[in-house]
Amino acid sequence: MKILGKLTILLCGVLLLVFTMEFPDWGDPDSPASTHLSPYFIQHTMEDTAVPNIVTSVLADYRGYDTLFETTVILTAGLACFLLLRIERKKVHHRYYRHEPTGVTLRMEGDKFPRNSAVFQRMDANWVPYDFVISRTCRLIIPFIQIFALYVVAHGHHSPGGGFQGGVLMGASVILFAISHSLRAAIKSFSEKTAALLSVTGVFIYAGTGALCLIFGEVFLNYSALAPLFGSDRVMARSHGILMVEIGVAVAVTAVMIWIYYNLSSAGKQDEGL
Amino acid sequence: MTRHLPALIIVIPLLAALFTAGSGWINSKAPFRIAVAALFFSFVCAVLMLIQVVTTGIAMEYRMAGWAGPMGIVYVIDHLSAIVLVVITAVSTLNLVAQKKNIDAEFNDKEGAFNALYVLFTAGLIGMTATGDAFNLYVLLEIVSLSGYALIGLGSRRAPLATLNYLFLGTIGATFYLLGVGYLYIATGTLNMAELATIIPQNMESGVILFAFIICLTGLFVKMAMFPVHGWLPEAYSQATSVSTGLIAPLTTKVTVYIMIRICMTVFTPEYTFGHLDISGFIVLLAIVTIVFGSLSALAQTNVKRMLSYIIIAEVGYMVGGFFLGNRLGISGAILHIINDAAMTLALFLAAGIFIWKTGGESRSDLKGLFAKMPFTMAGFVLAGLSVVGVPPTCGFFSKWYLISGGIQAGNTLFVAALIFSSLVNAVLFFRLFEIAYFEPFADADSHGSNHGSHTHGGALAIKEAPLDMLIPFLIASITLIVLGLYSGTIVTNIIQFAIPTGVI
Amino acid sequence: MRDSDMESIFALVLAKANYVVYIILMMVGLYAMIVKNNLIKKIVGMSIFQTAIILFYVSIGCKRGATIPILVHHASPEAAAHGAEKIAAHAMEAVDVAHYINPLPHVLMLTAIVVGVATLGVALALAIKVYNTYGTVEEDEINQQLRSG
Amino acid sequence: MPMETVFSVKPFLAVLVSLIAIPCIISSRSQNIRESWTFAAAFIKFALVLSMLPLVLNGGVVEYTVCQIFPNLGIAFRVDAFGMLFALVASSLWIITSIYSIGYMRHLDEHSQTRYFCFFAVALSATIGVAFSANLLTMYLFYEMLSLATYPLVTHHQDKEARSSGRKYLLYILGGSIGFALPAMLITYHFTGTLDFTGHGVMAGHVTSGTALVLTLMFLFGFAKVGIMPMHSWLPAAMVAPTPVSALLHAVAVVKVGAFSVVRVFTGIVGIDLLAEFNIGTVVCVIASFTIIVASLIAMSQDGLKRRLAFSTIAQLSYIILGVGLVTASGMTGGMLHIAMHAFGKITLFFCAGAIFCATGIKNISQMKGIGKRMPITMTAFFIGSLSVIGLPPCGGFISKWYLVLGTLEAGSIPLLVVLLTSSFLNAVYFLPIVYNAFFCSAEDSLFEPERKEPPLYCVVPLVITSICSVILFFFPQPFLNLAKMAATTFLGG
Amino acid sequence: MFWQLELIILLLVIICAIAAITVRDLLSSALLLGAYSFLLCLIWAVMGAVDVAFTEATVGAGVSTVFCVAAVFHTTRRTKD
Repeated sequence: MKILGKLTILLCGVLLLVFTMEFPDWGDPDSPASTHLSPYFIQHTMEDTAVPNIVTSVLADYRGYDTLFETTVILTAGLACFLLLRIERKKVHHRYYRHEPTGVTLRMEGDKFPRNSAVFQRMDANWVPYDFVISRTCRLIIPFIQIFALYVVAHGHHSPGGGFQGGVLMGASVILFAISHSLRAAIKSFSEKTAALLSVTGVFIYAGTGALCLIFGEVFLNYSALAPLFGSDRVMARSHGILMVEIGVAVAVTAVMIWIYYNLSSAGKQDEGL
Repeated sequence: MTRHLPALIIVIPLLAALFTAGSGWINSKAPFRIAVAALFFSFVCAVLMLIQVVTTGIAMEYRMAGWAGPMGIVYVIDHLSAIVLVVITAVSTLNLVAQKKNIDAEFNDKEGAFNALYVLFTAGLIGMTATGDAFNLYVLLEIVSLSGYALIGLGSRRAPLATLNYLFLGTIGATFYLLGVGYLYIATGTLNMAELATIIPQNMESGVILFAFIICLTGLFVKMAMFPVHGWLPEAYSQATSVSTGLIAPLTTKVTVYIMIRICMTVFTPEYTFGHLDISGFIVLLAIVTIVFGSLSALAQTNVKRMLSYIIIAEVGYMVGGFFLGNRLGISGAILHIINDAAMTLALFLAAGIFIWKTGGESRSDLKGLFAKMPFTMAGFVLAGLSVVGVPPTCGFFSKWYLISGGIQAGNTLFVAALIFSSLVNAVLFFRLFEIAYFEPFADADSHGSNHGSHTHGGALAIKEAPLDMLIPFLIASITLIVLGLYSGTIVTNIIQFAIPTGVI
Repeated sequence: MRDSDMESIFALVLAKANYVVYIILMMVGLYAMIVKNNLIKKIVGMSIFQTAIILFYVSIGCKRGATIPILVHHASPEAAAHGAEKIAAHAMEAVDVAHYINPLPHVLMLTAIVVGVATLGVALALAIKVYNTYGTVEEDEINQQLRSG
Repeated sequence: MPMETVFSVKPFLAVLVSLIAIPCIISSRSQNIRESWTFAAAFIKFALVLSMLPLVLNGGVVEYTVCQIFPNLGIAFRVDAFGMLFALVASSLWIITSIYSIGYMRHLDEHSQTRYFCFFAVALSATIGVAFSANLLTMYLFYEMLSLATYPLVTHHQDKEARSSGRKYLLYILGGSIGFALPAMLITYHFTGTLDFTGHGVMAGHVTSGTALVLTLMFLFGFAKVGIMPMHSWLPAAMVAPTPVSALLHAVAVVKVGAFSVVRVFTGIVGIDLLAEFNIGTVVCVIASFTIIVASLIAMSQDGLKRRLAFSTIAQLSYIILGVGLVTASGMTGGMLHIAMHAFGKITLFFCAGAIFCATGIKNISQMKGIGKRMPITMTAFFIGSLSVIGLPPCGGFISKWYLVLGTLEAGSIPLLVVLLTSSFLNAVYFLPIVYNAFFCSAEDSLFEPERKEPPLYCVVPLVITSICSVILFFFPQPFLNLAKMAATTFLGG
Repeated sequence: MFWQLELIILLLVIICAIAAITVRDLLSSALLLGAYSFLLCLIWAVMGAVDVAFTEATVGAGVSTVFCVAAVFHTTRRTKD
């Protein structure tokens, strides 16, 4: 088996190499790839969509349909992880509680300990003391990360970035919080249900925008139909529409990233995490 | 309104999936209903589009986001995709309705997520079938794969491992396809299928295009479990829950075959596939090996679901081989068999679902005495089995007819022999099951009286049929087999003939 | 002068370098997926495999002597205030295609990256399930357990 | 002759009627209602068939197309002389068998009689379908339908023996039809582009002699119901079925369907002149006569009555094939006529066997000494039946065999004549002793006390009827004779 | 025009990839995967695919690494190959 696999791989590699030799040179300006279709995008993005960042305009408008399903892929992954991993927490055997003033750790059977006690703090089974520096630093930088994420989402028209990057950043900030403090703390502030509903909402914003265009009598996802809604001309309407879907993508990606992290890091129990 | 059908058929399920996933957190009844409604809606859309395409005779084109041709993404509904769309939507609706009890039993607190994934899977298949853009196809393929992994992974104890292997191979397949698209893009600079079809014939000699063809095909073969890379299929299908198998087994391989046909005929034109390249012979040989292998290993199984899975592999061999015979008869046979095989497989796996739900076991011996126990179910099962064997007037016979006569016309006696052989093997397989169900008495006590006498004395009492909401869809599915068989002539002359480019003789 | 022969060396070295590298990476990933015994390793290999394709696509998009695909436009506030026509008009006058890299592959690859992470998540979830079932992620050990019963 | 063609739905109805009866049979509450449905269906079917008889006798043809499936090939019906001959036999005998099976099943209190009657009806409509089919596809369809419908009947007892013989049955029948007949059919379609049964074949001019021979043999062995050796051994095995089943299906419907199909294919697809010019007929004759002799010899060694009858059936079927293989007018007339004559004779014998089993539970010949005194009527009928099968006057069998002999003389092949006579002699050898022992054995070695005790009336009446029929057929062989002659002239190209 | 840098990064990428699938500790394998993604993101930045680079930096180097670590945390670090 191993030998067979290695042979197959060698064969594949050689084949690929052979056919690579026929390629146009690297970065050749007049290879069909750069001459056939892309010039249209480069030249017409401004007059079509008024978005200088060509990638954004192509992503969210020319091939916006792709992106809709790209977002759906993310949602699918979130649902899949939930469906595969999530298990309702069965009856717990024992829990650890730490007496803050003394630092003594108690082992309690079952769930009967007072949930919110001032002096006792619940500990994970495999607990490492939360480092003061780390948690405080994260508390400090997380807001900045989130602001930056919002900027990336909002400014995707003119600079690199957009819904995905912003969404992932936003999600990463929450994940960072969950790592630096504890999963339970994160879940308390951003519950799983929120994540699930938000992820659905995000995709819905995108698909809904498209469906709105249908209602306005244009084809699916043709944002210029929304011109009366935005009170602008059809070109700017496209630009605004792009912004809307980028927001939708951002919401969806944020929520799904967090959701997947919750399920992965707690193996679906959502009780004690990384 | 009709102008927007190509968008609605996929947008409605998508939105429905969102609502399903959301409503799962509020109400446990809602998801199922939303899902069924949405799937049925898209079924109606599909039928309407089929009618329109057949009546007008021209393909419907829908420009997503209002961008034409190569710039944007275009959906094209021609005869071929229209009929396949009808099959997809019909199968998934029927299966969902039929398996409600299984869903309630197996996904008690996750209806939302499950139904959402179910609908997303269907939506992905619809998109794959309808799209006219090579890359968009990849994205939808990934949606189908991911939701498929989730649906399969929740099966028996061994399901996760099987699914993981499926995931690895599926990813390899999809990525190969993506790579092929990339090579095509290098050579032509476009992703739009129609435009590719115009550019490729101009430079047939290009090695890049040749390699793109090879690697696309390889990826698709992995996805459809052709012989050397079939390993994932039986394990995954037999470990999954009945409802998932009932959706995935009839559709995945068939739609992948459809994609192959689409790629070979619409993107790489027939002149290129059959004329310029001479790899058809090799692929037919591969298909023959697949058929023989699938049939033989099906013979070795005692678990019913595994047996059916191996039969699916053999059927894939039928379709691929028939297509690469390269003549009109063979291709019509392949396309017709996509439809028929989807129907057959659906019926078989619905039956399996009923048996499992009823007896709790999946092995052959669990069928004991079922003829007396549930005569109607068994009647449907017999129909499905005969259709796989290829007994007239069930639909299996007629697609096999086309395939065999295609083989004769191509003078490929080996392929014909393989088809006959596998029909005989299928006959053995199914009559072995029927014998067990017919001769051996039912396990528990009260069944003894069950096959005694007419309805007058006690016969009716001992009969314990499946619940109606399982039985009726199943019977519909198995009646469809005969209807398809009797109308296969109409299907071929009115739909499939137009699906094959005139270049093919 | 120096610039030009820099160009030539550049062309010489990098004419195919990216393609070769992507093939190597792809094979590394494929090797891990086929030959490796540990499921997590296979998943890592899968990730590498997918990113290799992305490298390939991005290399397609490259264009010598071109800059990032964001139009330089001096859309001064009042221009923006005057709305799209102004901007569009400005864009109309001179957008030299040779100045900008082909954006299409980038768009496609954004999708591919997202697909990659989605697949990764699902694969890891499955791996965790496998571990919960068998207590190991080594394939041979799992097969041993399956054979033993 | 002037061929007037009438387009009418009658043939289709004749096929459907017993299928329509099935839901009624299933849903009927009591046994009597159920069996009255059966009768109703039987009579309607017979009436429909009969209503087409005059037209056909005047050389007319009834046609009906259900649906077109392939280019110039679909599911279509066409009633001509030959089909009418067969349909007449089958539908008339169904009525009688229904009476008989009611008596038999009720008397032995068999289980799941509803299932029995349902599949009985299915088998019948399949038989009529084969008789009326206008092309090979339709015939194949109904042929398969018949094979599958008879499976539950053959394995009615659902015990181990039934299971193994059912397996054998399917192996031969399905294996033959899928393995040989289907490819042969497709190859023919590929070469000729049509599968309609024409007067004198479609192959002529399309295929070489070698192909023609191969295809002919594939058809001959593919339609394994005809029981040509070596594809014969399912028939004795299938004798585990309840006697009415053996009677109707294995003396009349199934095996005769096999013979009918083969004759149809030889005449309608291969074509008589092709048979003649490539000497395919001779090959067929050789195979057939081999079967005749060997089967007769085996039959002599059988002790179980039904098994002996089965082997004699195998031999008799080959007469029909032989008759066609002779490719002479009287030969074919005799062959086709034999379908009818042998049907009446053989069904009488089976009825008797069943009646004996019903009344006494005896299956073996060795235990039947002196049974004639016990049940004279039955054994008289048995005597008549055996006379008919042997081919002695005053029984119908004589006529068909007479024409066969004439055919051999026309063909001028003495060996075949010898074969026929030998086999008739062998028939006599293995039938008459039974009758002799039944009646004329001395009182001491009789196994039965002398008082008369006939089987139940339901069983006796049918066998009396059939035996009388086979006597009548000797004196008034029309309409069968005319039909056979017309068919023969059509096939020989007028 | 710093193609030398690009070459060096390409080499590093290959090294990282091979290391990621050969190390005997899954945690470090996960982290090496992160490093690999980050180096690739550098290459793409150099090639001018800024959006792709940005996405890879956040998704590939960021989140996927966290996922891998989480998975390793819940399965096991040891491996035989």
